Amino acid sequence: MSVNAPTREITVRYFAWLREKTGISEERVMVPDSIATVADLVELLRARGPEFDAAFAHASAVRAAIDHAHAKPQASIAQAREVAFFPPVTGG
Amino acid sequence: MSVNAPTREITVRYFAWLREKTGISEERVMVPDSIATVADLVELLRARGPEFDAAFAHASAVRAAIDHAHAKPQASIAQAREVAFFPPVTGG
Amino acid sequence: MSVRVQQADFDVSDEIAALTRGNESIGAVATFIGKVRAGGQEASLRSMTLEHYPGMTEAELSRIEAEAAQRFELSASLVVHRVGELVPGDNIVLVIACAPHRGNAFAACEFLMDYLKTRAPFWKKETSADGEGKWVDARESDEETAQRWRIAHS
Amino acid sequence: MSVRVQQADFDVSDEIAALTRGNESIGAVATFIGKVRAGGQEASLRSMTLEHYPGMTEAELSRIEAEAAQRFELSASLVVHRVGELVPGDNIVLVIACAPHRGNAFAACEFLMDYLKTRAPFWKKETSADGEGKWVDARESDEETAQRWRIAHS
Repeated sequence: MSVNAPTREITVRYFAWLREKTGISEERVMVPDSIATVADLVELLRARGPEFDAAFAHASAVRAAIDHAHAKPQASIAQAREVAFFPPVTGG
Repeated sequence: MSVNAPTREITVRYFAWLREKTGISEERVMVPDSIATVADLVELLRARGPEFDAAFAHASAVRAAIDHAHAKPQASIAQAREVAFFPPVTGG
Repeated sequence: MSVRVQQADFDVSDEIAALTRGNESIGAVATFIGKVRAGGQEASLRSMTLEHYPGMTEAELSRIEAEAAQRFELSASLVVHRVGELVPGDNIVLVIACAPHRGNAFAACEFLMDYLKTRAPFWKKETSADGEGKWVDARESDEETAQRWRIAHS
Repeated sequence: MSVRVQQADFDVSDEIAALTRGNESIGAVATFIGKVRAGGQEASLRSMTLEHYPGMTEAELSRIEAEAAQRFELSASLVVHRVGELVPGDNIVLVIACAPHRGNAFAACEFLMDYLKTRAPFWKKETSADGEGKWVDARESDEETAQRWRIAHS
């Protein structure tokens, strides 16, 4: 990131009850460069309002993916185009 | 068995290469009461001719069943109506 | 629970539909189909002839199936085994095990195949491209595989 | 090797025929079908709605399938998962694993299901007879079952 671009835009997606609690399935979020990891992004999102705060309240019940691959809270989002949040999967 | 019936008749069946070697798929055999086990029956059958002797030459390659249930050489054939001989099974 | 020995082919969709119809407690259907292979060591295989012991086959398969049904609490199950002359690509055997959950369905399907392989009175004779016939030898590995279920053999 | 996500039902006979056609090295076809259950704790289930993450689902299923194909030397495989609203008795998922011998076919089929259950981004919402909706909780036992294959999770 250059000094002229202290933020970048990331697509954020929500599934299952995270989608229901936030009321959003997909959005474009301006993310400051200081936001380095999935966990940092969660803090940024929670600060946006009570529905986001509630959706992420139980960190152990929320999983994340970066660009269609499972990611841990500590994973870097420096190169991320799309970050998704969802509960543990229940397919099959 | 009463003393008036020192022999009984048993159906003997042969499958796969035992059928081919003996040239028989099914026969009725008069079995003296002294023939008590599957192994005894094998000895009786082997004595009937070279094709039977050859069919049973490799005892470890021959399996037996009494009345449609797997049986060991030591199994009693006192109550048997039908005894079958065949190689180890290869279905599935 | 049923077993069948037949010359005709089977249709797995039809068999599953018949087994599961009206039974909404079934959440898992594990199926195995064994087929006549060619290629590899069987490169020259022209056909395979399946012989069996009528009467004992059904009795033995029923015993194996009853054991599986009880051990794995199956909702439904089916074993179909073909006999007669088959060619590479043909189906030989079909096993279906239905249970509420997948663990028991998978285990029962494997159990049924392992015991069928070592207990059910079927014999295969292969005919090679040059017309020569050869009885297939039993594989010791099949016996070892079946032993893992630790049932007392008669 | 292929994966599909679809609303429509699948036909297992058709899928097996398409996978095995012309491949005479296949001696074993292991199949699993997961279905919507009713009865027991789900006695009041009216329907189940399957949501997924388009794009990631296909990517994740393809990763799981490629791992299975390599690990178990599969001749062919298929994963089909339905989405949308399903009712008790409906099919949810189909997994087919084809290999020369049954050991690898069975193991691959179980492996595919275990990883699909813990990795593929699908979520189930149950609607009960009284119209109430409830997201299904993930089962810890599924995670434990998947762990037995000892793959490093990301």
